[in-house]
Amino acid sequence: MTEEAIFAGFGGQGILSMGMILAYAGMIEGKEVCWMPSYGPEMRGGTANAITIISDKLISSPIISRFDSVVALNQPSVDKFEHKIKEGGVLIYDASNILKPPTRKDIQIYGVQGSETAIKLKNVRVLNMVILGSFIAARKTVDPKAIYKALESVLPERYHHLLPLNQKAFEEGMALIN
Amino acid sequence: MTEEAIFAGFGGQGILSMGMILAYAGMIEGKEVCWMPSYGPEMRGGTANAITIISDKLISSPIISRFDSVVALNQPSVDKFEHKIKEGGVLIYDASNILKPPTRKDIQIYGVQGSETAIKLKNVRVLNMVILGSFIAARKTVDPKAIYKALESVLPERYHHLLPLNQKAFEEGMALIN
Amino acid sequence: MGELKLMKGNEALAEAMIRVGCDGYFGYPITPQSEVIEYLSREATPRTGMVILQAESEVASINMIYGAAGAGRRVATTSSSPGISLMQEGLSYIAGAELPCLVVNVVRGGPGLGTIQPSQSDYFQATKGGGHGDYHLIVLAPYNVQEMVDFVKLGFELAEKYRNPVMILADGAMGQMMEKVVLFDQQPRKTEFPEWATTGKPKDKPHRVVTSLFIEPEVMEQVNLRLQAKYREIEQKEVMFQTIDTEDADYIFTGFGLGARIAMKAMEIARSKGIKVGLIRPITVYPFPYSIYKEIAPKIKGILDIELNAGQMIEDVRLAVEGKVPVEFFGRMGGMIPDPESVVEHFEKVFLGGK
Amino acid sequence: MGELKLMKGNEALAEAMIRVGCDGYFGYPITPQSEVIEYLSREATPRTGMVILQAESEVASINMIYGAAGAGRRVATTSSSPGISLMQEGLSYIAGAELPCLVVNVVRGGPGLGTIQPSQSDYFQATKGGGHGDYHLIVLAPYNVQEMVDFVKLGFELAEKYRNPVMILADGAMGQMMEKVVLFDQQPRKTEFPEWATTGKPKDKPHRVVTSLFIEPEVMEQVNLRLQAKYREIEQKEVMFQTIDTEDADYIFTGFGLGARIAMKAMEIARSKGIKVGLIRPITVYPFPYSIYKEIAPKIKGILDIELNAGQMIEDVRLAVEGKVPVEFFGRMGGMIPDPESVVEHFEKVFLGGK
Amino acid sequence: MGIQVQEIPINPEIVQDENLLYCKPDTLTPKPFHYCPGCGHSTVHKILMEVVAEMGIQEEIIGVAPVGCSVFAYDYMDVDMQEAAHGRACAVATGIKRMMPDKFVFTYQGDGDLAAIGTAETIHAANRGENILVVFINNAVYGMTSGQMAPTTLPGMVSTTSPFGRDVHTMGYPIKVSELLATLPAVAYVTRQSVHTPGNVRKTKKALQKALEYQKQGLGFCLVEIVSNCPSNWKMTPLESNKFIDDKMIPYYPLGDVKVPEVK
Amino acid sequence: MGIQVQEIPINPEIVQDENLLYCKPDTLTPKPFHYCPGCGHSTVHKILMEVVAEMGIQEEIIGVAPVGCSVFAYDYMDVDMQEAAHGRACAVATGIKRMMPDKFVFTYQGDGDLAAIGTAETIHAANRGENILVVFINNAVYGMTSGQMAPTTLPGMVSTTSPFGRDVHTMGYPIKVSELLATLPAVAYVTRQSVHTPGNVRKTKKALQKALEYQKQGLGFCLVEIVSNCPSNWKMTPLESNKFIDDKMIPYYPLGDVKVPEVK
Amino acid sequence: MAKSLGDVVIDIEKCKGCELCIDACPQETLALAPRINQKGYHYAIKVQDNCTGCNNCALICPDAVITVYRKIVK
Amino acid sequence: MAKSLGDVVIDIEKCKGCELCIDACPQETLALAPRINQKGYHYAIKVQDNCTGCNNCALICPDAVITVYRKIVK
Ligand SMILES: Cc1ncc(C[n+]2csc(CCOP(=O)(O)OP(=O)(O)O)c2C)c(N)n1
Ligand SMILES: Cc1ncc(C[n+]2csc(CCOP(=O)(O)OP(=O)(O)O)c2C)c(N)n1
Ligand code: SF4
Ligand code: SF4
Ligand code: SF4
Ligand code: SF4
Ligand code: SF4
Ligand code: SF4
Ligand SMILES: [Mg+2]
Ligand SMILES: [Mg+2]
Repeated sequence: MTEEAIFAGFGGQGILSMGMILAYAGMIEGKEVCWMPSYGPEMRGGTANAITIISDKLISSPIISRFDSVVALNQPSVDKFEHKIKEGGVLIYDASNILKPPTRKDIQIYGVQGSETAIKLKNVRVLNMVILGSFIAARKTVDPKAIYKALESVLPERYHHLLPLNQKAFEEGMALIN
Repeated sequence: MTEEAIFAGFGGQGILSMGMILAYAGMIEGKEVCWMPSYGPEMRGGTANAITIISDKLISSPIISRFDSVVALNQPSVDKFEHKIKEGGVLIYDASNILKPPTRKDIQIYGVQGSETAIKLKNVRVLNMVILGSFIAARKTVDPKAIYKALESVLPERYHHLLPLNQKAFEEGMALIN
Repeated sequence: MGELKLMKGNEALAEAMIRVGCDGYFGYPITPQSEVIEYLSREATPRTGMVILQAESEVASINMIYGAAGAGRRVATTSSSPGISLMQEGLSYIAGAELPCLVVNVVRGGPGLGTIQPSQSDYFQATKGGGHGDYHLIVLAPYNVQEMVDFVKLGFELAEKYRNPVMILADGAMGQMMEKVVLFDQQPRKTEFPEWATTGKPKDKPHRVVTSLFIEPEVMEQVNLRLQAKYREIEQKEVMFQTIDTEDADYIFTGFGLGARIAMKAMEIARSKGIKVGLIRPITVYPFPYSIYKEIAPKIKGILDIELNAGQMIEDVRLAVEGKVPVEFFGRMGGMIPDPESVVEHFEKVFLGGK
Repeated sequence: MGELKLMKGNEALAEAMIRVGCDGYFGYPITPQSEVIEYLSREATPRTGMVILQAESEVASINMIYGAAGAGRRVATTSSSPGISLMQEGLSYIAGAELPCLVVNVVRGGPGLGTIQPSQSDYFQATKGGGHGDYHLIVLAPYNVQEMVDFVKLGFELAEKYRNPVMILADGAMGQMMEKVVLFDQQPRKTEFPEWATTGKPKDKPHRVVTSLFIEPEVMEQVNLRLQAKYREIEQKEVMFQTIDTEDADYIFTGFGLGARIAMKAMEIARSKGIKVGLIRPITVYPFPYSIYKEIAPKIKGILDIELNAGQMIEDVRLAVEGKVPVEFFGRMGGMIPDPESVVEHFEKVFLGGK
Repeated sequence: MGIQVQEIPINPEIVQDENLLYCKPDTLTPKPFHYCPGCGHSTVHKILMEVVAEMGIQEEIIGVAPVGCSVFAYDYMDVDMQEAAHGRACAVATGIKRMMPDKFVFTYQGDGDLAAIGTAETIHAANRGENILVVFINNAVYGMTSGQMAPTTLPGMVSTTSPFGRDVHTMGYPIKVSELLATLPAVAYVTRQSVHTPGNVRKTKKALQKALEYQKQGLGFCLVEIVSNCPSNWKMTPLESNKFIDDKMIPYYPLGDVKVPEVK
Repeated sequence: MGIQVQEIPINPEIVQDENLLYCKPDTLTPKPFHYCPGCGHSTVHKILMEVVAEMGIQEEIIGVAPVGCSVFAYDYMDVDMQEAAHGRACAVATGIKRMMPDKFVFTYQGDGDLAAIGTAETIHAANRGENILVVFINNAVYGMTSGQMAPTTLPGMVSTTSPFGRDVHTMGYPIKVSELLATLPAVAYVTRQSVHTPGNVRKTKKALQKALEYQKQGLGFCLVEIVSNCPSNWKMTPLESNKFIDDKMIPYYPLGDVKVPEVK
Repeated sequence: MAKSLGDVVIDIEKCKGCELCIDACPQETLALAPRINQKGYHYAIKVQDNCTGCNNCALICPDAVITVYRKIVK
Repeated sequence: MAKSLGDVVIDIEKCKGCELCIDACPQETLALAPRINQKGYHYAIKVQDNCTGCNNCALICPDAVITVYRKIVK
């Protein structure tokens, strides 16, 4: 099993931690993991992405150009990555934020109401957890339990009171798929 | 024919120009010539030397460690170069300046009264021409006429009134040999 | 065994510096390795008293390293390509004065300001050229975050054993990516310093001088001969490389660092197609593992070298095999990453006559 | 034909810069080449209006060169080993921005402060490593004062033809010695400047940008590919070397610059002993004349490479002959000069089984 | 955010060519700035190019971009430009100006570029009185590389390499570049300005114009320091960052002329 | 020269150990100086080592030699020393001092080394208030490389790279290092001295001693600039060179304290 | 006395929503739009019809996205 | 009043004949020797027996080759 995913969106949408939590969960399950953020001044443009690879085997390059799955939280990310998904792969996007939805027919596309769900939970900052929930529901890359454990490790102690909210957001996100 | 010579003494004794005039004379005679001064902070120590090579053929390295002929105008130069003369070579030194004269038996040694001759000519600065005269008399590397022509080219115009004095010094120097 | 963590290469490297008991770090920010000085600024001094100083430039950094290493301390600097170029004079001085220290180059694409994306185009600089004069850095090429940690320790050991600067030649990806890593335990900082270090003239012993100046050529030659003898010893004793499935191999893929990871994947793909490919990964790129290539050359049909540059290590591979087997190249430049499929495709084209 | 003069290498070089119509020189003193800036300070401005500026450092010099070359002007700098190391970042930028200019390294012994005596130990730096990134200088290796003059002209021609920095790789002896030299006539300074030069935005045309920054890896790769294509062209077209008596040779002596002069003398000695030795002297060391060695390898019994270093060009010779013939080395380091007799002695020992 | 705002359409009577009061100058390319929202870099780019347009010297000026957030200045400024190595803009500008003394030459540099790695090149260009304009953006941080301490970071100010605040005893004091350079005799004009209010934008523009006039007169080295912001790395909104300029930066870096050319 | 002088033998009554007033300090090695006759470098070496001897800190001090005529300082000064790359002595000293804050650290640098290529390292070490002593020999020329113009060469002064005299309009003004560095807040003590008369030698020695005392007290960066000579490259006798110091150098580089530590 | 009547045109797709113009406008003519543009920024819009054409907003706008018109009414 | 009587010992082989001591001596005690030493320099010698032991010559001697003695005569 190998999952080559990319998470992309505006800076501030929690893009990087989404991938990091997934990588952490992969590690908890004993897998090989690799997480690689975009870096440098292109970030001034306001976009960010993180490649996350989870595999049973040695991981080759941390930088790849074709993906099993793409999570896109803004229009530029949809535009940029839709065509980099392998045939049969998955594209998840936040339907609340996208004007021109993706059009490919040879992949599975999920437009989830991420932002709305987050607003419903009264905290827009959990958008990333909602979407991660949808991602896991769609891909089953790791067990949700590993995600919960990963969250504990990734979130600094002083934010641990937010764990239940994040878990809730994740669950809501899972529920958006099917 | 190849002459590999070194001229050595204190800075200010005209060591470098001695070799340069010889090289120039060689060039006038259509020979290959190469002149290489010592350089760098060892000159702070007050000594200077210039290797001068005149040859019918292509000249290999400008820096050599064994010589056909050595001109030594102070004690450290005698000490340093006496043992670097090829068998059968020549060592010319200024007898007025040396306390411990050279001792080798397998070379020709000329201790000439250079400084005294220069004093006699009322200009200590022509010491180098005196010695160069002795050198040419001993080695016959180039024709004295070439030396006179070289002098004209090497000496800046404004010093050309000194040409006769220098030529005189050279002749006196030649006379010191035999 | 130490802790298992998920860490960014740059931060893992910084953490390893703290744990190995470094006395000081002097550096100047540059992408893609600024996390090193940032991590150290947060973590190091409170934990071990390690001195962290942001220098005014890379020229200053490397000369601070010179001073601190000359005082017998364990010190390190890190930078990326343009910054490492600025250190070349200093590195030559450090090599000439035989001071142990650790220098990390998290390579980005050049020449010039280039791009900040990962590259391997400083191989020649690290292993051959760089500064002036005949000298060598010991150069370690990590291929995952774990080695970013391990080579800090190994690097200081080699540096101190040979009184020679050691370079970790990583690349932007090694610095930026997160992977699993096992950390070694905190080591105490040194309290005793080598005899040659300038820590204040010892009573009744000669004063110590750290210098690379030997104005007399006779003396300088002796120094050079001593350095060369040291390099021969290092070439004898410290070569490190990894081989995979070379026993039955018809072909060899080779590469260092990220190139090697890609080569490994490409090898898997090739094997899955029934082509018997093995792999050689130099771990020390100076000293270069010439002998393993030489040894294997008569047994195989070809070598494909994969690098993130225009082809640099390939010269060493060719020097090793002396034309006994064809050596071909596949590389991408400017921050582009070769993908394993294209590697295999290229391999098939040049060795199997595919088009 | 021009004037015949007896001139010091450094001064001949400076005179050639004036005569070739240089617009500017920016440099910093260092032994053994300070005569260049001294001569230019006395001679240049009154004669041609050439701008001479003593910079505050070599780092400043090379970046002034960048600016001036970017303005389309013919400009040069000179230095010696440690100073050239400080220029590595700048050189990489110049190569990346494809600016033509002339850089002279009058090499002294290293590493570090080393010695000021002649050496050839910056061969790797000049031809392979040096700065970061995949780039090449065109490197010319003069072996007498005449070539110190001629290569100034040739250097600018190549630099401008390829928009690439050219290095003259000389050594302390080439700079300090006096030899006969024929000077070419004064050329006028340029009054027209290349299209790409930043001389002020032309009306109704796009502005010009001199840069080596291409942040997008896709773009950077294209730039790298263009650079590599240029280097291949240079390797095709600009290789220069000299051979002597290679037709009947059983053995080849080889070397560049001063090493070649010594090799020539050693060849004479060997020939006088009845040993058939020929000589190959690379004139361009980048591009290196691989093909001549490759061509000759099957016809001879051995190659002896003579350098004033620990053995650097020998790697290129070995790459060329691919083990088809043994390549042995004789060198001195640290400012010591090999003498032709010892060269022959060493040759006899390694090739004729003499002891 | 909850408040409903209603967009008002433009008034076609006013929005007519003849009434045009201000628009982006021609000397800027159409490319949108890559800078973060509210960043002073783009403001300075804009007014510098306005001055170039107003003086009619677009074809006679050559700029030098630094390494720093403004590394792409040449993508926006529609004049001939060179991209210098980090810190070496003044050396590059020297090379250009010495070759073409009749052209205008300016550098545009950040505080890391000018006052850390470029210290020697800056001081020596100033000391030689190179007849150039140096536009110096002091934002008290390394913006480009994401927030490390700069030579101008204020005492106690937090950055990624001074996470406990700049400790002047180990990290040194913020360097007052204008005052330092003004001590050199060959420096003609030194002024410190800002662009955080419309009034300051006006003054800075005036200063830039003066400096280029002085260059025309051959008076020598001119430095226009601009106290600016870096909302992203200061971790502030643009408005907060402008308040920080007022409250903290200007008290340490007072605005105004530090040195003016002597009237001859 | 023609005058006959008669050497007078020593007076054995006076030349006795108990009457010894002055001899070469133990902190100098027996090696004879390689400097040219009358060169101030050796005078400064001597008094610096006298201070080290008198303070009893030979085992606690580490020196940094420059690249310049005093590159071999370590051959004469019998203390632990490092030879720095050209201009980088202050960076090297920073490395040493930060590792061993309890030891004394000094650099010894020429004007080319400190004020040309080493400008950035010097200014930043000063600005950080590195607790070191910088001994700065201002001889207005590059001695080691045989007489090129230095940053401190006087206006109109001839050197091999200013053969028509230093033209301040193209080559810049001589840099007043002491005054420049004194403006930095972390600099504790700056003084300009000379060694061309016995009285000045005494004062310089005092200044060196003070600086090392301040270092002991942890006051920060101390600079002792010494206006010195270079008879060889000035093409003067040592006596003429000392007169030149009086007549030309001191008027431009006035002697005395430029900054003294505040009494707390 | 001459009276001036102003108006502004904002290139909303290039606006980054920094709010500097809003803060600088003495007339409170401007505000951020509730919607975001393609770059993800809430952009500045005119919310009052009282612009005097004082030019403050354009001067301060880092992205040079404001064009100002002013009609001099005699 | 105490009267001091001085003397100097010069290491003539290390003297470089710079004449600084000669110039600095208030007593004109010193002069250059007509002969040169092994390094080629005319070296400093004592030519008058009037040294007061003021130490000026030693202070100024760049090469530290002068040793000074002073006897305090009460
Ligand atoms: C030789 C070198 N060292 C370091 C860097 C990395 N670097 C790029 S920009 C920068 C600092 C930018 O700060 P500043 O000059 O203040 O500009 P700002 O981004 O704040 O406008 C650094 C350290 C580099 N590109 N080259
Ligand atoms: C990088 C580098 N550049 C240049 C030199 C050559 N160099 C040696 S000493 C020196 C200048 C010495 O002048 P200064 O510092 O004034 O010392 P002085 O000899 O006058 O005491 C120079 C330019 C060098 N060794 N290294
Ligand atoms: S990082 Fe700072 S300086 Fe750079 S563009 Fe953003 S706000 Fe401006
Ligand atoms: S060259 Fe000048 S500075 Fe150097 S030792 Fe001689 S007199 Fe002193
Ligand atoms: S021009 Fe003046 S009044 Fe009109 S919107 Fe802009 S700031 Fe407000
Ligand atoms: S100042 Fe410019 S960029 Fe900022 S909100 Fe106003 S219009 Fe938009
Ligand atoms: S001690 Fe004084 S009096 Fe005696 S020789 Fe020296 S200077 Fe003259
Ligand atoms: S000062 Fe010293 S070196 Fe000079 S002449 Fe006197 S004794 Fe000799
Ligand atoms: Mg900044
Ligand atoms: Mg000096």
